[in-house]
Amino acid sequence: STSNTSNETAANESSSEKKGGILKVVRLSDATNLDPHFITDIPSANVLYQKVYETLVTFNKEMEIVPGLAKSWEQPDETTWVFTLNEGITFHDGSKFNAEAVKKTFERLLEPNTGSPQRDKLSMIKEVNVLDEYKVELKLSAPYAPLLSILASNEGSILSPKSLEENPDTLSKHPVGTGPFKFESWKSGESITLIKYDKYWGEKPNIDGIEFSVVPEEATRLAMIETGEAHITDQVPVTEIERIESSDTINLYRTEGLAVEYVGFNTQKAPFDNVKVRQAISSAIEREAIIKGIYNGVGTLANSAMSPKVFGYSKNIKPYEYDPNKAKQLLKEAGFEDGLELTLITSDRKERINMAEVIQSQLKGIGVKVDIQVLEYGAYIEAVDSGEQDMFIGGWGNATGDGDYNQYNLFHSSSHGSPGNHFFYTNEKVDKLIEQARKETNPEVRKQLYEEAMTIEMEEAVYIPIRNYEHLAVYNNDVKNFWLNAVNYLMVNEATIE
Amino acid sequence: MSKEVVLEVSNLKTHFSSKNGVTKAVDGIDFVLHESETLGIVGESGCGKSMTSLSILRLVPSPPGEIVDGTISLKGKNILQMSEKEMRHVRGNQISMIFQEPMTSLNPVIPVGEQIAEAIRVHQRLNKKEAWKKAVEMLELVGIPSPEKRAKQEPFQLSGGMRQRVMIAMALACNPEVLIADEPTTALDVTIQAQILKLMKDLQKKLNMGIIFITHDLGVVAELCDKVAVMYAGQIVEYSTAEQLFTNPKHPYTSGLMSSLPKLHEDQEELQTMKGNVPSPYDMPKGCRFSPRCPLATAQCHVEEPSLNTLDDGSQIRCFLYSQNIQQKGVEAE
Amino acid sequence: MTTTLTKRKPILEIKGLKQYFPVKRESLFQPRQEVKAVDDISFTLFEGETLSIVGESGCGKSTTGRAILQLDKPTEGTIKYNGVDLNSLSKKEMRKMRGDIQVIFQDPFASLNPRQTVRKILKEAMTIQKVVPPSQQEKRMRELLDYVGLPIISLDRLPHEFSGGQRQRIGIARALAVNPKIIICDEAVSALDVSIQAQILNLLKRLQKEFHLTYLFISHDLSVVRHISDRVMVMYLGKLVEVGSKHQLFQQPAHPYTKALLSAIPVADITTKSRERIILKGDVPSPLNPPSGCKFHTRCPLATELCKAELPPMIGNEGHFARCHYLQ
Amino acid sequence: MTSELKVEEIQPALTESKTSLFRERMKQFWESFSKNKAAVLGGAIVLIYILVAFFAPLLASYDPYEIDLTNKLQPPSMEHWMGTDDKGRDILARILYGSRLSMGVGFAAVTFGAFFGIIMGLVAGYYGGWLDTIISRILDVMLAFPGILLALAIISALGPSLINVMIAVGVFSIPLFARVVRGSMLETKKLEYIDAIRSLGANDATIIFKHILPNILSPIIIQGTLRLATAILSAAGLSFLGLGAQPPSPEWGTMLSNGRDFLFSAPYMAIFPGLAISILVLGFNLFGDGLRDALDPRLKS
Amino acid sequence: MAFYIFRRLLEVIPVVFGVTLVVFFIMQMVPGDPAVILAGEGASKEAINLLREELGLNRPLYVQYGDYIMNVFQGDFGTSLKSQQPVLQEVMARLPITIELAFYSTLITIVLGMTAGIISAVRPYSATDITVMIVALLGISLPSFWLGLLLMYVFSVQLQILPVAGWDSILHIILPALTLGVGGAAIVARMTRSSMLEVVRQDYIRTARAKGLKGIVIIYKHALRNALIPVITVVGLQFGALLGGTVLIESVFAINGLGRMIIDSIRMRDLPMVQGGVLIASLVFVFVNLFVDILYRFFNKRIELN
Ligand SMILES: Nc1ncnc2c1ncn2[C@@H]1O[C@H](COP(=O)(O)OP(=O)(O)OP(=O)(O)O)[C@@H](O)[C@H]1O
Ligand SMILES: Nc1ncnc2c1ncn2[C@@H]1O[C@H](COP(=O)(O)OP(=O)(O)OP(=O)(O)O)[C@@H](O)[C@H]1O
Ligand SMILES: [Mg+2]
Ligand SMILES: [Mg+2]
Ligand code: NI
Repeated sequence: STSNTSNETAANESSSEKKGGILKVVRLSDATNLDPHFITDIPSANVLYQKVYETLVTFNKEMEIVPGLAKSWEQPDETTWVFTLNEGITFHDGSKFNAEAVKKTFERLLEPNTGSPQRDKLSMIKEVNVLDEYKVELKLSAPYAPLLSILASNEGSILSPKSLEENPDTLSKHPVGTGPFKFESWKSGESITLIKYDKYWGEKPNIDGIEFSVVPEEATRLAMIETGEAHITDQVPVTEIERIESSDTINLYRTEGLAVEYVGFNTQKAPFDNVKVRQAISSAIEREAIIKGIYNGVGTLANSAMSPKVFGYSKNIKPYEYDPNKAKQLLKEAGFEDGLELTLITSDRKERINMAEVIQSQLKGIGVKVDIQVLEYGAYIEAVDSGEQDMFIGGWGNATGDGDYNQYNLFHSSSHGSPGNHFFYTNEKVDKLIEQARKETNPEVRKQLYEEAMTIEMEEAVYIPIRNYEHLAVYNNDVKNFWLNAVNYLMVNEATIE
Repeated sequence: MSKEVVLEVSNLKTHFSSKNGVTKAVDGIDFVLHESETLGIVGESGCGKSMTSLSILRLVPSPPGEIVDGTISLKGKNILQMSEKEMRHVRGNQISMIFQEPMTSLNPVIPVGEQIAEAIRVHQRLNKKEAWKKAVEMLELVGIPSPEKRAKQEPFQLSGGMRQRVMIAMALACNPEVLIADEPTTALDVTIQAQILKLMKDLQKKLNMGIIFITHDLGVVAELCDKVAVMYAGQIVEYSTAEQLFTNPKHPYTSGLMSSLPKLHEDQEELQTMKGNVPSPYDMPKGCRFSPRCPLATAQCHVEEPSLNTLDDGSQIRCFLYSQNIQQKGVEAE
Repeated sequence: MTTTLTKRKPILEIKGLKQYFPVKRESLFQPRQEVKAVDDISFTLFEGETLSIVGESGCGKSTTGRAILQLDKPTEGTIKYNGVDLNSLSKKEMRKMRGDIQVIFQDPFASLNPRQTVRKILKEAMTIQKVVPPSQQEKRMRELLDYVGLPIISLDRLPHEFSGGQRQRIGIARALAVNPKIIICDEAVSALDVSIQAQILNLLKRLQKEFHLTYLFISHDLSVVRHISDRVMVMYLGKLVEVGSKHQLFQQPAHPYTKALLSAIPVADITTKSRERIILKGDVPSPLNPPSGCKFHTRCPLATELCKAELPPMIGNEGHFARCHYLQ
Repeated sequence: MTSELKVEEIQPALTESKTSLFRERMKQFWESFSKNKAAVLGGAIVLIYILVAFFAPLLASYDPYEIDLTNKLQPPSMEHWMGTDDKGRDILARILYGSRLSMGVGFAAVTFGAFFGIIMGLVAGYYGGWLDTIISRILDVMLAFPGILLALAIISALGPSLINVMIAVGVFSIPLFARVVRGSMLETKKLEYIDAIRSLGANDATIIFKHILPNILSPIIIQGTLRLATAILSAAGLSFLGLGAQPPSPEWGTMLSNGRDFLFSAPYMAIFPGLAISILVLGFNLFGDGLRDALDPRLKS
Repeated sequence: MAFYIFRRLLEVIPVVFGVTLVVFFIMQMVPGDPAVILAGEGASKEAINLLREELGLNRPLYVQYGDYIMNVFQGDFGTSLKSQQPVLQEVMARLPITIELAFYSTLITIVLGMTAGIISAVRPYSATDITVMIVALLGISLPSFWLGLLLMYVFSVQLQILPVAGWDSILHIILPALTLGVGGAAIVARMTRSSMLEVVRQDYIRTARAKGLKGIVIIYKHALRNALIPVITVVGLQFGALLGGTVLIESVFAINGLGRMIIDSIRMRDLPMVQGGVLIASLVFVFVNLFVDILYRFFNKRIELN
């Protein structure tokens, strides 16, 4: 059948109000951990986000921040945020949701001994104060514009104070939140089941529960949707979209994501310390061919390292045009008249390997010989973190939807290596712009600052933007009214099963 | 003799073909076997004794071996024309065989008792238990101590002699009409040998079994056999009753054999031997095959091949020395 | 007689040789069972003599031979070759030693590598023990074949192309190829027809004289044994029961078992068909469960209670010993 | 005892007959081999593959590396006999070029694995006792060891290269050969002719390699010829670790697994490399069988 | 025998040492830091260091290994770095599934492989033989995931008579077991055939014929048992390999087995999980091979144990 455009819920709105049923979701990987403070991967977060756990504020389909557990919020000064909470909410274990719960949650996250890998993201919070039962105040060490977007993300989940007190260790396998579904069971490596929480404070979901099952093989997942053994699967091979779109029994759901893919240069390593070389390579890659030929039209041509859905995006950034002659010219200027040999590393994701092959073939056109080195995930990470790479294919997922999480990690000089700056890019001006944007409260000014930073990055040809992600899901005719948010979280509050 | 003929072999030829030419392992053999009769076959090693017996059971390895001519009739029925199914009924039941090589002829991984019981079960309507019991009895019969225990052992756990007795037990288990024993007692000590020979004689009496006894132990032949065929290079050179053979060996080869025997009651520094060697199967001498080694050979012997002639006393000899008294009688001399 | 024996130089001394084989137990709780294939035998082989071992099948003759060859490690006992304990030799020394002690196996079918031609078999034997320089090997091979009475053309044939007796001769040729000092002939001529047997026996005798070979000759064929041996050893159920010179043994057998053996010899003489025989009664006992006392008592015509109770010692003189309570 | 005994005159044509006899044996071998139609067919297949590997550049009419995304996933046609892959490359050309890589990896890995595996199996089976224990347990560990981990270890120790992929795949094969050899050895060493050669004083190496090994060749040949297929396939499995042939190398195993996404939409992407492997393995099996039969004296004539 | 088994079981101890030591050092050698991988995208160096400390990864290697091995001998296999769950629990959740799958696959391997091998051996070089052989060879050069997907497409998607994936009922077992079984069957068939061809030339087969046994009895009772040693070996290898897990088929049929667990853990550099998985897999191998050795002895008493 035909595909939905982004931001539309799947299928028709006039849901025939069929209630009940367990929604069966099949996906590539199992969760690794169910404690939001320790989760670093989407498959884990997807189980919990707005299903088991809720956040003070949240995103709507347009990626705008809207109230969640907090009714409203205000910012008395640049470093103080006060949230007024909804009343009458209980956690799945019966404990009460109130300011104390919020305080306990954040204090646990911020306590260094907890060892949360997410602590950094909220480390600007200096203290959490309970103003009254339903009012909580966050004191920041410095102005920090992206705060709300982080609070709206999985890291901002509010955990049951009872669990936190009694046995915080069990949270990793038995989450307790306030969401519409409560955790039922987890068969490691196999499936996770959630069931409807009857005392949910908000609009109760139509379905009785969700079962997330692990089915690593793409073809198998599709077959399960086709035969009705499952309802929804998220990761879908791009090579199959025509077949899915022309099928009567299964449907394709597509939505624009927050992530981007790019080819990065190690700006500190010869010959890429020479901006001309980077520009030459940038001009020699025909990006449209990759989107069409490799991605089968899934995703859009990226113009920067930031996707259009992220706050701070600007369409004014203009990547290098495909111009092999100019590329050759630039190479010549850089002193590589006789060509150049370099290594392109990529992780073992199929599409990226394919992309590498196409890039290799395109660069051959300007006399650059590329050796492709496919690395297993762990080895890839180590390679790009260490700065030994020449050129790599990378991507940046952006779970908060804010430009800071993009620009700061990717391009700030303090982020070299593991935090995300695998280009080992250093530019004081860019650093300053990013820092400024972090503190700026006026959204329009922030956008301006990001645009400026991105323009410099593009001029210096730090990377070649390739593709803005598009998330795909395949579902069968039985399921209606679910949606995928831009992070690729499955949203099922209104979903129905026939 | 008025006894019935059970097995008649005529003009049997079994040849092996190979790159180097054709080995005529069995080259025109005739004999008859009556019930309750024991026919001894003696002869040089390699002269075709085993192949003759294998031919009778149609077990000549093929290729390269092949029965190229002749008839073998079991009670009037030509074995060579039987179907494989009929043949199965003959094997082990009507004709059974004790193979020469006890180590390799027993299945190395099956308990010996089972190997006997199995033969019993194919031909007799007995259940597993009964067959096993019978197998143990048979082992006891051939003089194997603790037969129940031994029955459960595998061939490698038995001594050479025991293995041979297992073969014997197996062959006798179904009370065959014809028993072909290919050097059955070579590995046995004389007391056991005596026991086995007695057993065979007793069974023969009871079942009227015809026995073909292949051996080179002339002592055993003297003790057991009624008739004897002496073979040389694929052919029978002398065929007579045991008495005639031992009292009056006629063919020079036969007398050579007799004189080669070590004597039990006198010391000899050296045993008498025949000069020369068995001829190569690929390179048979012209004329009489024994002529190169024959002390009495004449010029005729070296060019002309003698035929098997029946003498007055009923014995048949393949030698020109006796061709003067050729008698155009049938093979049957009695 | 005594004098000649003492003068001779012992070449192989076997002391207290035992070889037990474990037998599968039916259940875990059953006591451990063993076949006492060879149960404490001692004897000496003198240089240049032929010592025969006779005895009923399964009494441990081959096992004795295999133990001397160190093919199976004996359970107990020492074997000294020229005064050297074979057990004390290093692997390398043992390998060299093996050239001196050769064997002709009972079963010619199993003892030849099916993939080797006669030429390879002989050549290998010569090469391993380095007895003949390569240039002489071809000549030597032809010689050997001639000794054992096989045509030269056999050289390039494979074992399966021969008859039983012919294979046995290949085995003999192989043993001779390395110029051994001692040859253990385990039924070496049993599979041969009489004319070849005579040739081989003559050959063995001739070789013995010329090269001062020593034979341990295992056979059932008492006429052959009588012909070839200097001394004869009789075994019964893993034990020695009588040993003596050929004449002593054949003319004045002391042990009832030896007597029975001698009387059972088939004779190639039609006239003696109705000869007086000692027919043994009773079951052949099992080495798994050997009788108490004298092992022969279950079948012995002379047995008494004493025999059941006590193992008789080896007694006798002038090199003629027997293990019986009632020696005349 | 050489000279004393009278022997007839030694034939003069002695040495000559020796060489001619060797020739005779070879001829016999060839005759029994060539009589086996299947074996000859197998030999021919293998030969053709080797020739293809040799002359790939002459045979291929397209560049196996030339990406043409506009021309992707063309079904087989007169132009592209085996169609084009998902990047528009001619599959036939890739298979032709890939023969060098895949066969090279396959052979080298199997040879490596067989060499060490056979030796380990022979030693373990022949000597038994603690040597067997140690070797067998090492083999257990090797078998249980995840291939990926082993491969990762090899790259991190030796770095990524084609040779190391052969070593990696070869190492996986060692226990397979070793266990088969050990099993057969346990059986064969108990045969009497081994005793016979032992009592001649042959050293262990002679016994093992000359007398036992030829008699247990047939399971080795089978394991080897079949292992070739799995070796080619597992080499592909390692390329994503950065080990071995990196894209865009036209390695058969990799082509085959890339075809997996197009199992239904473009089956030819996988069928042809799959067939290339199958036929090669078939050829080797037939050849191996023929070889074994020709080497077996009991089957002569 | 009992003693022999006991002694073999004792050998497990050095195997445990060996396996853990090798796994441990390989995992150290392999690029990719568990802390970095676990910390996820964008983690700061401090966060990574903190995590490393939390996981005990910054202790000296010998301390890490020593602690680990001490704990193993006390039955504690550690906790997963990734999920913080006890390793033993994770492994044991998957082991029964893996064993079940391996068992059924091996059954299919034996039945298919030996039957095909025997059919081939009875008439060597006949049309049947050649057909069987070609099918077997296609079987072995056809990657298992392919066969799996093909079977799934036919039986689950088109015919809809079997479930696509999962592991709830015997119906779920059929396709994966078949897929794995067929691959192994090829090699078993070839081994059986060649081994049988050797055996049918032996003298004792002649003896069996001389007894008047039927061809089929000769084949199954007399020939097969003697031909079994190399066949048992490869079946044992096959079974063992399946017990170590078969990532591809586990993925295709979404079976939560040991193989996938080990691979996933390797990718996450989750050392305790890898250790646990590999350790259990090797122990299982030790048992399988012990069993194979006992089988050798069962089928051929001449083979001495130890
Ligand atoms: N498979 C074979 N290929 C070629 N020739 C063979 C084969 N089997 C036997 N022969 C030949 O057939 C002839 C007769 O062999 P056979 O086994 O009948 O001898 P035999 O009389 O039983 O000797 P023995 O007393 O030594 O057992 C021999 O010359 C032998 O070489
Ligand atoms: N490997 C073995 N395992 C168990 N028992 C064995 C083994 N080898 C021999 N025996 C037993 O040892 C005893 C002696 O066997 P041996 O082969 O020495 O007898 P032998 O005197 O040579 O007999 P024969 O004259 O029949 O060859 C027999 O009872 C036999 O069953
Ligand atoms: Mg014979
Ligand atoms: Mg013996
Ligand atoms: Ni990083």
